[in-house]
Amino acid sequence: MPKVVLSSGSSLQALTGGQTEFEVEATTFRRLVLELERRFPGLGKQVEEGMAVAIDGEIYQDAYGAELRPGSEIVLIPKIGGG
Amino acid sequence: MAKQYVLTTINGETTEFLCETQQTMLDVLRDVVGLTGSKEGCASGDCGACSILVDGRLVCSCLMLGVEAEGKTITTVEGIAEGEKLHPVQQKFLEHAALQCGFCTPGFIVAAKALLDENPNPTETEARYWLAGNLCRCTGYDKIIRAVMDAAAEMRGETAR
Amino acid sequence: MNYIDSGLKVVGTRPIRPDGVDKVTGRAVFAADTRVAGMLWGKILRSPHAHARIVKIDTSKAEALPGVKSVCTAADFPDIPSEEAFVGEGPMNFRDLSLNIMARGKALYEGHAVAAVAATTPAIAGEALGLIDVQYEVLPFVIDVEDAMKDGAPILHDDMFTQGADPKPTKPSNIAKVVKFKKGDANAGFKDAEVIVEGRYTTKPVHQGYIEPHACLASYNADGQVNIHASSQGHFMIRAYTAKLLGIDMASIRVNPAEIGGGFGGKTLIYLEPVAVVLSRKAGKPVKIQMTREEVFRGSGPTSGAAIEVKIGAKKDGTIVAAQQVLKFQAGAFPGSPIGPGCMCGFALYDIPNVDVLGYDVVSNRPKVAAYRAPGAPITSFAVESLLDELADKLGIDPLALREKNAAKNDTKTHYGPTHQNIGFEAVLAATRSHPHWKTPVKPGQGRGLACGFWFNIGGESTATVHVNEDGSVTVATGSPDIGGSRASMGMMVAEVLGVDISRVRTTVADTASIGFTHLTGGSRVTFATGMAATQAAEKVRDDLKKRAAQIWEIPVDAVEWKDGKAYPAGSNAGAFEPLDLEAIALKAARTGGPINAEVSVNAQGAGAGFGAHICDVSVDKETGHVTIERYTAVQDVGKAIHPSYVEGQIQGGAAQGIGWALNEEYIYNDKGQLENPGFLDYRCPVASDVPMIEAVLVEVPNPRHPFGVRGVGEVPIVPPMAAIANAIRDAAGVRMPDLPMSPPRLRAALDQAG
Amino acid sequence: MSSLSYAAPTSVDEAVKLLAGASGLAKVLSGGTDLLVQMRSGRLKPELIVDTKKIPGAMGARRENGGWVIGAATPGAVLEANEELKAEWPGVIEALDLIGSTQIQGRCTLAGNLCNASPAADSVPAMFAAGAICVVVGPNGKREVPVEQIPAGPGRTNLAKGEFILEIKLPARPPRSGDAYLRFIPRTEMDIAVVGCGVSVTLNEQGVCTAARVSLGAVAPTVLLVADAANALIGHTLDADTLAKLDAAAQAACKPINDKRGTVEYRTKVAGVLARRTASIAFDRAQGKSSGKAH
Repeated sequence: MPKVVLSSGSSLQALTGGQTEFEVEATTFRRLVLELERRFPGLGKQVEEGMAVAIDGEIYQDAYGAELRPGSEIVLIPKIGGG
Repeated sequence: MAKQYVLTTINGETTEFLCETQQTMLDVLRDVVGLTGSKEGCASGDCGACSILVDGRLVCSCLMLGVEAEGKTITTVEGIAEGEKLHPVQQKFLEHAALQCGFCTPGFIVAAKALLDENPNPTETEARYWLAGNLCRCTGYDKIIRAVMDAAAEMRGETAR
Repeated sequence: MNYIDSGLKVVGTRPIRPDGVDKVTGRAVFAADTRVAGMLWGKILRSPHAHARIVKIDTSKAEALPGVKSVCTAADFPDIPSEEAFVGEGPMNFRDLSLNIMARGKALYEGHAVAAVAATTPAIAGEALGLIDVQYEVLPFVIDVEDAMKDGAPILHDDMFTQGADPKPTKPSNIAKVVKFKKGDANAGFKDAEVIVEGRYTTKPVHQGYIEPHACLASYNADGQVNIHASSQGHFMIRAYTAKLLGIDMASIRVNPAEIGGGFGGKTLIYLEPVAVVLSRKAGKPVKIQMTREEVFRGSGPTSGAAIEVKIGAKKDGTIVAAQQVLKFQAGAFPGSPIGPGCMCGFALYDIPNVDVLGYDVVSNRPKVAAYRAPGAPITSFAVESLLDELADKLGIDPLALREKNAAKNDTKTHYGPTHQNIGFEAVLAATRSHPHWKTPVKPGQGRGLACGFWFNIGGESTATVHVNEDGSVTVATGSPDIGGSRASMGMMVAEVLGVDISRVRTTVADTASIGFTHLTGGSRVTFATGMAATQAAEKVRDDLKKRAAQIWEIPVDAVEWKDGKAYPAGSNAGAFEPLDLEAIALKAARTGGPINAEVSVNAQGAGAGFGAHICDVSVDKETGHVTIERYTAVQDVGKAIHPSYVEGQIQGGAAQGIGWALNEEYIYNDKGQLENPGFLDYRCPVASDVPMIEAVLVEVPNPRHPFGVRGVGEVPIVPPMAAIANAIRDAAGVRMPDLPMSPPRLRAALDQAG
Repeated sequence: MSSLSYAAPTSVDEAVKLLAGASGLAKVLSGGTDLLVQMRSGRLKPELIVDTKKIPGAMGARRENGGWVIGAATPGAVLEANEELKAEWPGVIEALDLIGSTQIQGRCTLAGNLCNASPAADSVPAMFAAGAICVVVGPNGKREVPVEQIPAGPGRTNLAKGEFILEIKLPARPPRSGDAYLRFIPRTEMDIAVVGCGVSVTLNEQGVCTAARVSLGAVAPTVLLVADAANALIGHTLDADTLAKLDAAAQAACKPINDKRGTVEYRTKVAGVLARRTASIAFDRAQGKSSGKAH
């Protein structure tokens, strides 16, 4: 089961009742977001609209199709803009 | 308000225009005569993007009234090349990638031409102080100075130093 | 397909850019250079107060002035509910964007737009502004970030509660958001440390300083179609934001990208376009608005000012075991400072087991902050890289060795989550150590400083088309505005794939109606993402060319080979036919299926992070505090330099902006919160005589996720300079300068204090 | 719409009649590098502009009984190219040359810099030190006024309505004389002086100073002529003690304000530093030793 880590700390913890690491059954990023919304209402929406995600170290800004392996570590981080 | 008739020479062409007294030479070039090569970066003489030559002397066109052009010989960036033959400064700016966004480039081309007309063999320091009135935010000036020095060398008939 | 290390002919050379001649002859058309028949001149009335309630706006006298054709205020703009949608750059809140473009109910900073007029001449429009009567109720204001955080500070937004605060706040606050990043256990780490250094650093807001003021020309036609001619870092962004703010279908808005006179992040949002469209709709005529330089300084967003506390613990051998940072970023009138990247970038360069970073996004009565080249990273790295210099000094270790000992490598886990992949920091440090600048002893009386910098670089959506013209020449079009020569690099990648000479490839920037969506130019993404789309489009065209040759020769397509710009019959058919070049195939295009072109859209993933190290030698006039930059070298991993001259140009330009940020750039306010230096005279950007030649050293550790190994280069170079100069000043004059800018009065005062 | 008219008279009388007869605000235009900036920002709304560049005598520099007469409308770039004038009055010409940029030098003038009456004007301390004389023309004819009597306060002069400066005279130079001007700016170009200092000295054969004038800019509402600083030099060579006294006298004369360009404390200290450095260049030049060009 892929492991999800909340790294931008507190602002999302409010939605997960303080949990910062948990496992989610999902094989694609799309499925992960739906699972997060189901388990922690509001979290999926927040991730969908304003977050980027690092899957096994690589940053995906917005890729539904990105595959998740059972051992994947997924970290949620603020979307990165540029100047 | 009554406009004033002005007869002058711009880039070798006899040019006449009407302008209001408070219109600067930059306003006239861009909004009346239609030469938009000279740019407005500040309208206070602090950025040099509007540099032109008046009777061969380098000035900011934003700090000169349009009515003062009467009887003068004006050169803008549009008049630096001879037809399609670029001035060495223009050619070297391209070869050295001495521009990125290109907004300050017209001012630098006119200022560099004026420099080389007066000092065919400037040192790096002389070139930097002469061009200190032309602000550039993209290049950090390195390639601009190299292009000017290379153009100077070519105009003196030497290969680039 | 991958071209890394495959004997490139065009990529890596230095051709002249296709748009170059227009720019050196003054023919290039920037936003303010266009005029159309019947055009009106728009001007914006701006609040003279730093914080004031707008009680009443009476525009009747202005409307009556002969020559005035339309006037508008916030009443003419839809009141957008607080909806946060991510379109374009960063999580842009469209309610805030609308309120920033035209104040509604409250002016939140001096320079905040409160009304606008359009008239037949600029002089009349200017006079009309003087006839608009705005009744203000002046309120107390706050500018400094830490003052804005204090209890009892004037509150800008009564409906703003700190997001991410524990417990959930009940009182409105100027703190918009709190962000935290943790790795390991910082407290335990500090107990384990043998040496601890701490520091408090502050930076002032600084402006991007692009020489072209914002300008646009908009026309609203009777059928509701809108045409906009404007310069920006993203014409698709202009279309999206204008559509959102005015409730117009994007299909009804066409934005034509003028040449852009510099942006550096400051033109990744809009200020004028919706106002020009509204004025045009009310007047039934095209309207042009052009900011003056003073308006650019009073009304457009700088990057954040900040206060940073940082603490680092290390073993005697220099191994860093713990790091902690508290960052307070000034966001200006609306939330949205780069606090996220600010928290992430400082320690991203190093492999530190225990890290704790806390960040605050704080509003204050200053223009809404906009992105400025690696937003947030230069600020946090000024603090971290200065403190590392103190640590090296305390440990008696050479500053470069301290970086080498702790440098992040592939598979180093960052404190904000991701693990570094395909990075070249070690190669950068090696190139720095072997560079003549580092190896030559410092001249007597001078000091040397070293500092490093990191930026993620982003990918994202881009579209590119490649057309083979009837004569075999090639036209490339992309949706990316070209600020620093990207048209050249696009053409070079296409020429490489097709095997043709670069002189036969011309690249243009297509408007929003002529090409697929392309995210804005920013985040150092264009050569990476748009380059990827252009390369794939060229590959599609190459495959089509092979298919056409196969048809001409009546052989299977897999029996055709493409080499050096020609189709060759291969395998059993080798030598059977004369090779066909683009011109020959294009001649037969009609007979073999029609026009030969391809459009590719990508959402480019795998943008390679960039690392840099800068060496700076300075001399200090101890009697006046004046700092002279004597020598400057910037080493940076660029993945693969497509056009080396423009890569060097990005590095030199970023370093020069960093030098300005370090030494003399700051906003100066009077006691009424008004800006006293809104111009290039007293907002002191570096001039040509202030800086030496800046040597850019290109280290090429290819990014495997790009066909040519490209990684972004534009933003890293602005990150190291401030600390590099601060460290050089400490070495030259023995004083640590923790506050920017390190201007002569501050340096002289520090020297006097140090005795 | 306030109307603005422009005239370019070709005689002094015509210019004076225009200026004296103007009902609204009338301003003289020679270089315009201050006037146009103030008009553009709305700080100044003149109704008449009188361009002096076509008035005989307003352009060019000529020798006159040992000294120089400089046309008030002569741009800095023209004077900078005059090797003879620059050799005799390097301080005045360097001061003028420091104003703004090359582009500004194509237009700005000594008289314009003086009449804009900014306390931080670059050429004015050098003209004060040089003891320049202004030839003022106006409704009651021509009069000669020492340059230090022109500025009245920030942006104000003592010229009466209808008066303007036609020429600026630099007096004849006794042998073993030298002048210099230095300023402090945060950058290397393009800034307004945070502090400016002009020094002119005459020495005897032994290098002892027999005459001196020291002037400071940007440290008071107008450019200052600092008698105490001059007295610190007169009768001395430029030894350490004299330098220290000069430094102290310069600092004592300062009545600066805190503004966007400098603080009181900083300006005062740097005034002392510049006084020492400027004096040493002036002394070198008086002894025929060429001294570093001020940038």
